[in-house]
Amino acid sequence: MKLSVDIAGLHLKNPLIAASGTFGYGVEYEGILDLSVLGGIVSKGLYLEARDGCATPRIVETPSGLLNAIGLQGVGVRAFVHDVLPRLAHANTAILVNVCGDTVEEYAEVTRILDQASGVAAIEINISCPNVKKGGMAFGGDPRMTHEVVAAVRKATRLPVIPKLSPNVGDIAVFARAAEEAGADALSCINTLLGLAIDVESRRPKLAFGTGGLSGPAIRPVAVRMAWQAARAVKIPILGIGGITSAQDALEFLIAGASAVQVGTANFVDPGVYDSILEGLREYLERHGLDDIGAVVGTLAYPGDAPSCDTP
Amino acid sequence: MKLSVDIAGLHLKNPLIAASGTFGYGVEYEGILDLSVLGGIVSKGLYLEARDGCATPRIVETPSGLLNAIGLQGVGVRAFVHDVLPRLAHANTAILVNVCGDTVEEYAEVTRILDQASGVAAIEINISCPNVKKGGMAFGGDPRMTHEVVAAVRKATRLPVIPKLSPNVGDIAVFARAAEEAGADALSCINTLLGLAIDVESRRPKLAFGTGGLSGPAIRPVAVRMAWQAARAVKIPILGIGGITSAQDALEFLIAGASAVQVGTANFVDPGVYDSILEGLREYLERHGLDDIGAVVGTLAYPGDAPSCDTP
Amino acid sequence: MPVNRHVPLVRHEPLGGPYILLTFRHPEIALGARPGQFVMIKAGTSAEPPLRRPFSVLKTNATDETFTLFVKVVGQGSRALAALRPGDLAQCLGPLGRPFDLPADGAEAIMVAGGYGIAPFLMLSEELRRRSRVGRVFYGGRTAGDLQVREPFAGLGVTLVPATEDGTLGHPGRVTEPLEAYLDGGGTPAALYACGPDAMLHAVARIAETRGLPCQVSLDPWMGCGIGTCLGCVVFTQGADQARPKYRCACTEGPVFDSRVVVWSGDDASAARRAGGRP
Amino acid sequence: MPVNRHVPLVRHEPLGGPYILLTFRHPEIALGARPGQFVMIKAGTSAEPPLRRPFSVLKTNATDETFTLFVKVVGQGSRALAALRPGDLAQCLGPLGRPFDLPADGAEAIMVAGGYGIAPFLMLSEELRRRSRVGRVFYGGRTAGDLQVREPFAGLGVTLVPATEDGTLGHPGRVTEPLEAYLDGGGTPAALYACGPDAMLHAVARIAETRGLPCQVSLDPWMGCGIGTCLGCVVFTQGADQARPKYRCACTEGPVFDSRVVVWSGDDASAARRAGGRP
Ligand SMILES: Cc1cc2nc3c(=O)[nH]c(=O)nc-3n(C[C@H](O)[C@H](O)[C@H](O)COP(=O)(O)OP(=O)(O)OC[C@H]3O[C@@H](n4cnc5c(N)ncnc54)[C@H](O)[C@@H]3O)c2cc1C
Ligand SMILES: Cc1cc2nc3c(=O)[nH]c(=O)nc-3n(C[C@H](O)[C@H](O)[C@H](O)COP(=O)(O)OP(=O)(O)OC[C@H]3O[C@@H](n4cnc5c(N)ncnc54)[C@H](O)[C@@H]3O)c2cc1C
Ligand SMILES: Cc1cc2nc3c(=O)[nH]c(=O)nc-3n(C[C@H](O)[C@H](O)[C@H](O)COP(=O)(O)O)c2cc1C
Ligand SMILES: Cc1cc2nc3c(=O)[nH]c(=O)nc-3n(C[C@H](O)[C@H](O)[C@H](O)COP(=O)(O)O)c2cc1C
Ligand code: FES
Ligand code: FES
Repeated sequence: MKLSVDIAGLHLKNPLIAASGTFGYGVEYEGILDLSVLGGIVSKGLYLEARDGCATPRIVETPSGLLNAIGLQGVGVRAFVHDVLPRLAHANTAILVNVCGDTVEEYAEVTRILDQASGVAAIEINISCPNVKKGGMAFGGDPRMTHEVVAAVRKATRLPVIPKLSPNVGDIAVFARAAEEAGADALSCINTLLGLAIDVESRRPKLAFGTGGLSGPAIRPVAVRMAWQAARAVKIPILGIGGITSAQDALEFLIAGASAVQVGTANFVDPGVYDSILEGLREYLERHGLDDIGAVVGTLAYPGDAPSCDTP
Repeated sequence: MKLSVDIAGLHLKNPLIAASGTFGYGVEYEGILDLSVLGGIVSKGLYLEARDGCATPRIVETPSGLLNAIGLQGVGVRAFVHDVLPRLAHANTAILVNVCGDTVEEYAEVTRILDQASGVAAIEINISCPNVKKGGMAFGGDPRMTHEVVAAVRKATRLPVIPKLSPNVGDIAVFARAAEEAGADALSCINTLLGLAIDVESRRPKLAFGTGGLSGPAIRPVAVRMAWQAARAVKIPILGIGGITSAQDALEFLIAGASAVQVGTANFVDPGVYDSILEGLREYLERHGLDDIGAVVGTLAYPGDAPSCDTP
Repeated sequence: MPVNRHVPLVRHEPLGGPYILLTFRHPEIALGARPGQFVMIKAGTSAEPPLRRPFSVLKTNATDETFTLFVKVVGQGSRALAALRPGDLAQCLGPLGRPFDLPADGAEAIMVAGGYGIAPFLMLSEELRRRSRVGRVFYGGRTAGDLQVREPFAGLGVTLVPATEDGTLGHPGRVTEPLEAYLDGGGTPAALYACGPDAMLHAVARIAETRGLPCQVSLDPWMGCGIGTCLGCVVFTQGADQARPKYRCACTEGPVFDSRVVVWSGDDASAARRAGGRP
Repeated sequence: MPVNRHVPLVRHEPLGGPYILLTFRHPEIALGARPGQFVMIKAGTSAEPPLRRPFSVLKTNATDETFTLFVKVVGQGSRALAALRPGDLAQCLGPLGRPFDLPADGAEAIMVAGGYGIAPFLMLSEELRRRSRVGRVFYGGRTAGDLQVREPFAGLGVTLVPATEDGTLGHPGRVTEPLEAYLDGGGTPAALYACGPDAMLHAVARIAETRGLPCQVSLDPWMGCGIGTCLGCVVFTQGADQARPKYRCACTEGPVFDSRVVVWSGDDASAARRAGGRP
């Protein structure tokens, strides 16, 4: 049975990737989880320099979801290349790096440094973090800026380039096409939805930063819809993200048109989630008489105009 | 203790309104619930003519949420005025009517008919239903169209006009301002988020229509954020909507800047929800030494630039 | 009139397999429920799933003001109900829906049940008895374990004819087989009543049609509210009086429908119930 | 090394009020947990709340490979844990975090606990005993009912000094009062250990500072993962070695910190714990 997928020049032994910011740099799992069970890992977002991130509280639970404003606390790309990458050399899983920047030039510079490093399988461009004042949404919320950032990163590396799109837009297809035209090899859909939770006793936001990014099962229907819209809008492959906790959830994204998926919040809930998802995927393929996970990708039978509204 | 609110020339005995499409035409509750406990009721969306609505399945549960594609099944505005309004004459609560249209002219025509009827307190303009092929999002997803529809409805009546905004946009402030400029008296924020749930066994959408509108507690953080953004963008009052099930939830919207709130999905879960919310609001005001619910509206202390990211 | 209450669980009686009897105290349902009516209920403790679930009233007890549900545990909602302990509260609205109409004349009333579809027929049998009418129940399921509610009928003088697909109890095969045999043998009922899986309901409807017998079917589409506001439970119907097919709420205009008005095959109504993903 | 397991509940011992002892089977924690370490645990049955919750290991039993938590029920997560029945499963990762460092010399070790902050001190006391060190526990709470874990210490030769704000047990007032009285009276401990509400931790830290005593505090910020990946538990710290204050993960670099490195007042760390909304 074939679970491996090859997308954008990237070989994944299975379609399960740990989502950025929910799996640290991977090394945190030493001794807890055998990283080689994963198809890949996306690092926590990295800038040129180390960042402190947001004040606390940084995370609050909401119904079936999580609202976070971490603010991209991180060690900076050089420390990552110098201290972290070597420790992942034998992880035997694809290492994708989530690249951030306050300016287009910073995105490109961080990418150049990673391009020179060994052990990086692909660049994921974070143009969709809602929790930073500069960069982030400024690039992900405007198709022209999206094009500009992706093009700049594209020029800075031969590695596969995978922009991560924001759900906080009107029509994600527009952004998907802009990224494709700028030379993206694949698209990650989606980042967190912008949300606000208020402590009614103190009448202040529950998060120190104010607003935050909503993730978890609560957003899955929105995420599946956007991955589906993006997949229909472009020819490059899609990495589906949003609320995945089980094989069923992962299959929703694959059937909607994603070639692989990323698991985020579920990493906090259960470090053992990958084993159960993989087992579920195998069981599903068997039951449906399929021998390649690729055979389910994009197989959604979407209703034509009937049955629909105001028919008959 | 004052729970009543006066917004947009509309008097509500308390800030709790039943949201459109989740309370039928109100008459369904005869014998189950004393309608006079509500501040108001928004009718199911009405077109000029009766509509069959979408094929079934029309509703599916998602984590802490509900995904629906009813497709505005309804009796049509004339039948509503002739058969339903009289039955609500003694309901002793404000009756708002949710107006739909395939064209700008239809919105205006439906509004004119309601303007002539007696017993209508206000017009809510539904420019945000994700579950119809024409109208709906076509108007709610484009600021110019939003302006056009609202202006046309404004011209068609002396009743308060309350456009209901869609969350499926990039920046809701843009739409809020467009509606305000077109003469809106208040804004309802928000309608459902566009979502997709897939039955992985049949590889078809769980809803016959395909995509649907996501509601319920799952969307509350997004809804509170948007009500807050809209409130900061315009001078007219906001009706907060999205995932309200308790007094705490309602207070989040009020504190964020909404002058009143609408309760939707919770109506299906518990017809007795209004009593518990009202009790909770009274208890809260008492505990905080306030004697007017208006005193909490817009009191959110939103953090300045510190504490925030990358400080210190 | 339906009444919304927090109801305490009074009795918790596990039957074989996924089946369980749950008894709650709710005066208005205990006194007012009629055969074929249902309740919308949710374990008060659980946030998930968000909505209440519809269950037919199996029986009522006016003396201690309780009613009993016959629940098959198939998913989250029914599991949460089955997990309740005596004293725990559930949120319950009822009685709801249109009950069965009693047969016009005194002839025998035939009830056809599939799986948990037996639920509404215990009260109907009691009602028949009260009016000294004769009743006969054809009760089908996959295997003997699916036919959990049998004894109570004996006490009501109702003949119960079991049928199981695996032959472990009564007639080996579909429940409609002994039904047709009985009718061929000269049985001349006043009316047919059916509750169970779609395929069975449709089959019974056809049998009634060919023999010109009135037939009432109790449908179980997915339901969100139970009172006609969510419009999620609609069933596609075509009455002789109707110009064209239209949607009707199964919760308020049903769950009991005249089998002739239900638009059966390859149509939206079945799509609705298909989504119900019959266990 | 922390190990992730589905652990069966072995024993369920309700104490007074909101307090309860829960014992689970988990070999690696039973054998490997050290004083001050914690676990991330969630009732296996509940979807809500989404995340696991951190709890200190109260005691371990190598023989039957179990560990015990002292849980105060304050919300959804702890309520779901308290609702578990023996045999039910929970998802549990542990042992986690940096344990207490033992005092340098043989002098007395003083532990100051507030409410459920007593939890880590039972194992610390056992450890002290194993090394034949002397221990003394100052145990404070609002009322006597909050001081649930007392007997076990007696057996360890540890002097336990209770204090309650309402005077229902031991010293009437703050727990830091008998502590200071004891130190004024000539008590010369090797080190102070504190676990409890922020205000108490800060007060103890000040006392330690003024008297030049080493002090370790166990913080309990909100935690999402327990292994350093969510970055939600960070505490604002300023070490002598550090150029400027920085965030540290309480789950991996803590929960035990040298009281001198914690940036205490009106700062982000306290904001973090304030969000914790201490019960
Ligand atoms: C009027 C009416 C009366 C009913 N009476 C009874 C009764 O007396 N006893 C009883 O056990 N059940 C009865 N049902 C069915 C019962 O409502 C469903 O089994 C229940 O809603 C399932 O909820 P769940 O959360 O446990 O399962 P879910 O998690 O909602 O679903 C679990 C599985 O059951 C399927 N399912 C969900 N809803 C239905 C449905 N309405 N019919 C068939 N399959 C469904 C789902 O597709 C899924 O495959 C009745 C339904 C209706 C509409
Ligand atoms: C390292 C560590 C060790 C701990 N050891 C224990 C222990 O041995 N026994 C014990 O009873 N508790 C302990 N706690 C606290 C425990 O984790 C919280 O009480 C628990 O997470 C609350 O979860 P909940 O879902 O029940 O409550 P929630 O619904 O999450 O919250 C309910 C109330 O408790 C408050 N709360 C939430 N998290 C915390 C927290 N971390 N500290 C204080 N208040 C909080 C909330 O603000 C809210 O007011 C420890 C915490 C940490 C970080
Ligand atoms: C605590 C937290 C931190 C995150 N940090 C990042 C990040 O650094 N870069 C990024 O692109 N996405 C980040 N994300 C978004 C996730 O990668 C993912 O897109 C999102 O959480 C939706 O997936 P999920 O519902 O499975 O969590 C973060 C999410 C969470 C919850
Ligand atoms: C079944 C259903 C039907 C709805 N129908 C309408 C409608 O006709 N017109 C409208 O403006 N909004 C409609 N809505 C949206 C609600 O009014 C409300 O905006 C949304 O559900 C969010 O609120 P909630 O989370 O409290 O449900 C509908 C929602 C649901 C769940
Ligand atoms: S169940 Fe809601 S309308 Fe029938
Ligand atoms: S709890 Fe997640 S990083 Fe510490």
